[in-house]
Amino acid sequence: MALSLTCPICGLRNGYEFRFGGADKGPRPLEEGLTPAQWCAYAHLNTCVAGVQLEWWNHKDGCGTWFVARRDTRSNREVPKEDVQ
Amino acid sequence: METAPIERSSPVSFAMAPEQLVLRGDWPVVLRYPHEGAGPWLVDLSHGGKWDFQSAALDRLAPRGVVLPERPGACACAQGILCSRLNPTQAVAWHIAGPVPSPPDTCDVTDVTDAVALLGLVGPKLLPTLEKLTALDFVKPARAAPFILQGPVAHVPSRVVCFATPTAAASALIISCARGYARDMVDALLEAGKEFGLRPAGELAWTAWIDTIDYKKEAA
Amino acid sequence: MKRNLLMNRLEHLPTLRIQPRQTLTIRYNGKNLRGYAGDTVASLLYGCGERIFSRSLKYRRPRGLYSLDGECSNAMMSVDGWPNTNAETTPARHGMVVTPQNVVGSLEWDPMGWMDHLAFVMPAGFYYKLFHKPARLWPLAIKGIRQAAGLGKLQPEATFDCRCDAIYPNTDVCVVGGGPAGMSAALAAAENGLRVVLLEARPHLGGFCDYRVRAEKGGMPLYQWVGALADEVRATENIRVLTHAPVVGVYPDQRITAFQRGSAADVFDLRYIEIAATSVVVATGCIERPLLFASNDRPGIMQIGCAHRLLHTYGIRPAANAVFSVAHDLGLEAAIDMHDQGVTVHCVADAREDGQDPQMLSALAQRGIPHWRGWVAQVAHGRRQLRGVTLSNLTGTFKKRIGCELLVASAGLTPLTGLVTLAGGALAFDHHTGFFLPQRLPPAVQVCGRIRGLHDPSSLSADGTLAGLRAAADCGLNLNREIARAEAAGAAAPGAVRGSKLAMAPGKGGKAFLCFDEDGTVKHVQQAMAQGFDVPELIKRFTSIGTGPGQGGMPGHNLPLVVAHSQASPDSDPQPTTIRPPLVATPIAAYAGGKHDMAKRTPMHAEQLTAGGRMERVGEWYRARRFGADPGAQDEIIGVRTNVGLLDASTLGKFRIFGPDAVKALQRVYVGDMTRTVPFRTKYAAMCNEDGCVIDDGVVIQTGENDYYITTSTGRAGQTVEWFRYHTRYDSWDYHMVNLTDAFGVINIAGPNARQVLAAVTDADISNEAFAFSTCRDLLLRGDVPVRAMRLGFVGELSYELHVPASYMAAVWQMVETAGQSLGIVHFGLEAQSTLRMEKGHVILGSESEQRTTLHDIGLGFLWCRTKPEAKTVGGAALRHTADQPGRLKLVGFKMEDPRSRAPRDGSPIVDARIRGYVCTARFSHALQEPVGMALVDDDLVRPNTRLGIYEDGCNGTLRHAMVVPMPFYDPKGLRMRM
Amino acid sequence: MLNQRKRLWDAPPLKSHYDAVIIGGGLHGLATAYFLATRHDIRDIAVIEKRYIGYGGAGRNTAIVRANQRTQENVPLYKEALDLWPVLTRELDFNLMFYNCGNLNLAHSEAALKAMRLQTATAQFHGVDSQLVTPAECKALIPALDISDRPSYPILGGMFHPPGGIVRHDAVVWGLAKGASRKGVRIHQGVEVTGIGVQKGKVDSVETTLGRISTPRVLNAAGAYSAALANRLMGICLPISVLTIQAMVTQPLKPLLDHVISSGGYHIYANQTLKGEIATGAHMDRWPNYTTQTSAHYIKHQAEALTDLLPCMRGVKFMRTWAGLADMTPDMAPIMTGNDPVEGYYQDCGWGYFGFKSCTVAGKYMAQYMATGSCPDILLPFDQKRFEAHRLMGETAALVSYSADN
Repeated sequence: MALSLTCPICGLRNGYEFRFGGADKGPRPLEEGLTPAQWCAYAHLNTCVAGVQLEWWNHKDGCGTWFVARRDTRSNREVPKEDVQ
Repeated sequence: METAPIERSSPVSFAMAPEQLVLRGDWPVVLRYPHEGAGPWLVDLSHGGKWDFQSAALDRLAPRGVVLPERPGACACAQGILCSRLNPTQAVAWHIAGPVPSPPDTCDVTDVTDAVALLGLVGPKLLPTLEKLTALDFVKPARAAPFILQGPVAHVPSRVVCFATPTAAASALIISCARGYARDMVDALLEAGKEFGLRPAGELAWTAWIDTIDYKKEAA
Repeated sequence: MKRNLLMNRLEHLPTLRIQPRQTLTIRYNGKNLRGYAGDTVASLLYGCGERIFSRSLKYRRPRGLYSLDGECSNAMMSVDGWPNTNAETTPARHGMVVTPQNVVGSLEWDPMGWMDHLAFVMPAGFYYKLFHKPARLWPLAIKGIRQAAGLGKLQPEATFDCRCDAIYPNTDVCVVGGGPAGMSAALAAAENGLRVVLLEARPHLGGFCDYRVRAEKGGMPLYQWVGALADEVRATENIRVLTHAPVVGVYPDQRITAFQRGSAADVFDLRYIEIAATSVVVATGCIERPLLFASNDRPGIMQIGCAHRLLHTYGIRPAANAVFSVAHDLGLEAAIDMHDQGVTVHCVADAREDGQDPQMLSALAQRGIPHWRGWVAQVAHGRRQLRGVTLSNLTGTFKKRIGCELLVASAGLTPLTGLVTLAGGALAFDHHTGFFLPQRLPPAVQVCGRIRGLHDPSSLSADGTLAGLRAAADCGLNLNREIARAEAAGAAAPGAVRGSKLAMAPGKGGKAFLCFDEDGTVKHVQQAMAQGFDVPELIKRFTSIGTGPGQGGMPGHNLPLVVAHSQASPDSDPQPTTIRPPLVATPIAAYAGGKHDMAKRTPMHAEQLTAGGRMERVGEWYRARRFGADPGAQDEIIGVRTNVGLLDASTLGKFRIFGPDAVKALQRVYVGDMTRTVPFRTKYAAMCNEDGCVIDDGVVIQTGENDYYITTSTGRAGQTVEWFRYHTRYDSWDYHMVNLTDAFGVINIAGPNARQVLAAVTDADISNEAFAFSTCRDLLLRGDVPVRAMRLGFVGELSYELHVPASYMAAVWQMVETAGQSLGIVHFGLEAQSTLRMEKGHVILGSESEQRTTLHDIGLGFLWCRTKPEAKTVGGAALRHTADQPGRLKLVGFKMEDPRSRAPRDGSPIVDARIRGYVCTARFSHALQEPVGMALVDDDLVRPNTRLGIYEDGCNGTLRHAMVVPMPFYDPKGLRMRM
Repeated sequence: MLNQRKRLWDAPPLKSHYDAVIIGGGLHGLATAYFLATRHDIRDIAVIEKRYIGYGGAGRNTAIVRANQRTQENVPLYKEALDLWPVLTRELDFNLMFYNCGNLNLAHSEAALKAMRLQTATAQFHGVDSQLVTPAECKALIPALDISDRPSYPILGGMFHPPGGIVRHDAVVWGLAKGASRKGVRIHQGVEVTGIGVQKGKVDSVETTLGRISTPRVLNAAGAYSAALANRLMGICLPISVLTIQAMVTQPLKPLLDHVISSGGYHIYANQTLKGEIATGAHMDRWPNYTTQTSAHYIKHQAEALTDLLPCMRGVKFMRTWAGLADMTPDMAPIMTGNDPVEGYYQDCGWGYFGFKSCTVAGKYMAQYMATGSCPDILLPFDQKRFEAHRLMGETAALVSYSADN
């Protein structure tokens, strides 16, 4: 219970019901002409932000929805949209 | 070739011989067990038909005999079929009482009768029992009954439908989980409910309760 | 010291929590000792005259009762075999067996007691500077250290059977602490219709008023006043009271964990409690701050509450005569009560110069008890038992020695703020109270009562009410008016009490213990500081003060005070040390209690057990490894190769995927071209991750327009829908998936006689022409049971995979078994399957692949369609980059140079001067009558006839040799599965 | 001697120039400083620590050391790390309390046994002592183990690795600080690095909260914070996820466990410290964060797993739990690079939960790297370019669970 998340379908739940899906990096890049460095950036590199980030979560033990949450990595708390700088 | 009768079997079996049993279609259905006690009861409802509806235009889907609730989390009951809205594009329907219906007729339906175990809980002290297995909150935020919650029960991803006010002295719940977990789920429920007198019961214990609510109304 | 004080209990006190008419007996050190229902083990022992409860960790000093709330290890004993059980908080039960710990002789005469005289060689951090020179000494020293360290003894075979339980309540308001403030908060929230859970660590409500006879302002004795409050709380339907349930953890979003000790009347002995609340009220009150002076640890020295509760709660006069050295009005009150119950109180030294309650002072005067302002205990005398104390004024210039049996010593109070900091709140040092007070609170956490420095009963109830209302407001109620009224009431009540500033008694020499558990003294702190450890947190680590069984409970407040006191710049505020959960040491059985180990069983579980199946856990499922004793399952293998076998493959993942965009989704996650499916033909397909590593394989069958049935490996089934949705999350495609894994059981009938078996149960034409390899058909078995049948060749023989509705599975299994009986059909399990498929060169993911191998590396590159970049296939880019990359590990087949030798063990490295790869799977092949295997090797070793050196564990450098050979080993043209 | 009143390390003022600046007063930073000063005669070094030395992973790990890694790139490195404990104890004249009790790793599946065979043979091939043991031998090593088929995942065998054990982690921090300080290294606590100055592709300075320092070389050894720091100060993105990993200890007991035990199947390890506490912990929370929060879920899991294997542990009490941060890479192997993309910038990170057992050897070779400017052969495989070159290290065979993509 270090983390609680708000599922758009099920509401506030224990974070262990969810699976983390990475920071939101935007749509998949085109495969054609993707260089190894560009591929690596999409597949592996992280900014490791200490602050608020947009990220994907899946409510795996509940409704199964993938959704985007805003979370502060320094506190593990969700941040409402209006609070994001 | 010798032909033994072909019977379907439920994933749930209780460690006792039934007192009263009927064959419904290919399903042997236990109506009563000996020493059922005064409740609460655990009833196997796995033999009921179950259907999964998915469509981008779910609200325009009008499966025969099924009322699709609008909001995710809401349930509706008609002609013995309980339909629960899971999300904007998905609903599940379970036949929980009354005559066996014919399957809904739409290509967006999948028969999931055998995919899950369906366990009915009837009687008092259901919330104290579930409280030992799940952190799901059946009371807040307040919802109109019946409603469905999706989340872990005894660590197993489950769906729980709550009939009537969950705090009422006697109420009913249905828990569904993947069929493979049926045995461990039954064991976990019986152990949790032991202190409140939870015992296995036949289908009659379920129908006696469900008859007290309006589950038969016609689909609009 | 044979004193039978049993008859000396004060049986008629109104505050008693024991039942003087219900006696019980415990076995202690070979003696039977009698006590009463309601006694703790500690009160029972003390009541029977026991004074020494343990020997200390390092110096082996005798220790006695100190706080009665289990804040240190003084009273830790073995109770019914449970080591390190705190006698102060453990209810005595009839027949309990209690023994002291960490003692060689008896508690009175411990031959290790001489350790105390060696203290000079044990300064702070001494172990970092000892024993390592010469180096050969160290292993010997380790033995000695290990034997000397540790407290309780645990028998390796002990099982600790007890009734365990768990609950996960949801509530609106969770109030922690059942004293006056906590109860007032609970009532205020409950009156507003909210669900309230009230947790109390002690077995009964009432907090620090429970044992006090002093009258509150209305004239009612305090114990009656809180008793009435407790009755009201218990009568309130929406307050759930959980007593004997210390809170152990607090987590973000108002999540609280606690564990509860059950009585014989409960259904549990230990219960784990995990609460989700909307708001939390912390009303945990205070414990006492130990008074630091020389030999402040002697048996016979105890805190105010300890002495007071022994007297009023348990009816035990702690001693015939006593001296008090205190710094709070509670001490004066205890001295008065002690006197009134027949204890001679020689004097009360009070570290405060002023600020005492005048009523208390006159009560002392009336009784002729001298009250010395600005005096404090400086040295305790006596070894195994206190004999007297030297008191001095605060500057140490005047001294007086007084003989006494009991010294009630306390430097004041310290608030229990652990919950506040764990919840994310911050503390700041407050000069008025001398407390670390909650300064910044996290949302939806309220604090009230003594934790804020309040003391007066009217203040506590007003503050509790206010906190309860604020908590109710946290839950969304609009209570502005009520809150304003409660704030006004709080403001009118007496405020926070000024606290004693005393860090330690004057004088040098002797051992002034900050931490009894670790034998940590004031001197140790000074030594650590001299060596450069200047933050309390580091001093804690260097001296190990506050790291023992009682954690920071005792030294948590004093350590920062002593550090600040000893620092060069005395103006700096003391810094608190970190408090970590569990706030109270928690039996592992309590955490593990109520465990539900959930596993899945296939519809054929029971039937396979009957058939002799050896089941094991594979992921979430039980599966049969083999049927019989032979670990190589040769009979099963021969049965499949020469006749026909039956396998339960129900754990395969099975899904329906349909909708207008279904094929797009398939194109995204499968590396093959999924636009080229032919209805009811099985298409073998693989999924990769972004690295191009194969993560799953299975078949895809088009069953209708935009409608597909797919299978996945057992391990991936639970993640498949999630995986599809994840990789299409930006695309808003219209497709749907249904997990049918549990909906269908799967029977694999494999072997040259498989058709005969299937033909016996269906009327359908299943000839090779009508039902060819790589196709799929929906059949009726016995004209009734609908199954989906596929012809696949994983084990390399004619084979049917029947997907049967799970509820029909038992009937169908029976049918197939019966049909195969005359042929001698065999059951086969995972072991046989693995050997059979290996002979065919078929891979099992995770066995022939690893994280760094790509589809190309394991020879499945042909499954990848490189001409669909527009699908943005998961893993597509990596497959493109690695298609012809040199220097990778590749999968090869091998045979042993000596065909009569045994197969090398799985996992054995392949080496020359370096490691060049490893054996993935190798088995004796029945079909080839020699061992064969698959290995991942460097790509310069892949050519046939390359010699491989196999380095098995334990080979001492003697290699075994194998030759690379083409795969598959068995039926290379694949004729048998197409029969 | 014992009761010395001399500071273990000095606290001199910050200078405006150093020959080397090391960011992070953790084990890797202090070890690198120590080896630079003692082996390469570079003594004009500043170790810049934002909080106090040993605040991060150094003070939060459970101090297990071993050299039975999976790949030949790693085994020699960890072997040398093990060999360095007695050397450093002597050199530093500080008892690091290396308790060479050996490690027992349990297997609960055929796949795990196979993985252990590979690890055992790889160790033996490199001259590292490691043996496969039967369940009965496991029981002989740890009598408290339940080797029956009662546990959910019965014990099928194990791997015993005698050279491993535990070391007192705080002692290593303080010993290295003492040793480095005696050689002239300056340790600056409570100072934060806010920038790295680059001129013409070369590092020329470091900005701190106490001002600017000119220096030709800087090492980012900020542990779990190093990836964020690399991103903020250098604009470098690393393939790192920072996760919390929790650990806990029981109240002290008389000797019960004579060896470190671990189980991949149960995600636990346990060892008894010299003080008698049983330290246990294991897997990570799977979402990146910097909180070091503990969780109820985790301690409960730990209790369930522990008591399944060691039933007698039911009768013991947990008394403290805490969390640290682990910087995980996609292949569970570290990143050690230098002069890329900027000359004079060195990076030692991505150790995940292996940062303790490796600190001495990483410090030794990073010091060599920084002193000579060229990468020692033994560190070549740890270049971060391996990720975009599709050459994961193989230190883990299984897909890692913390990646969003598995």
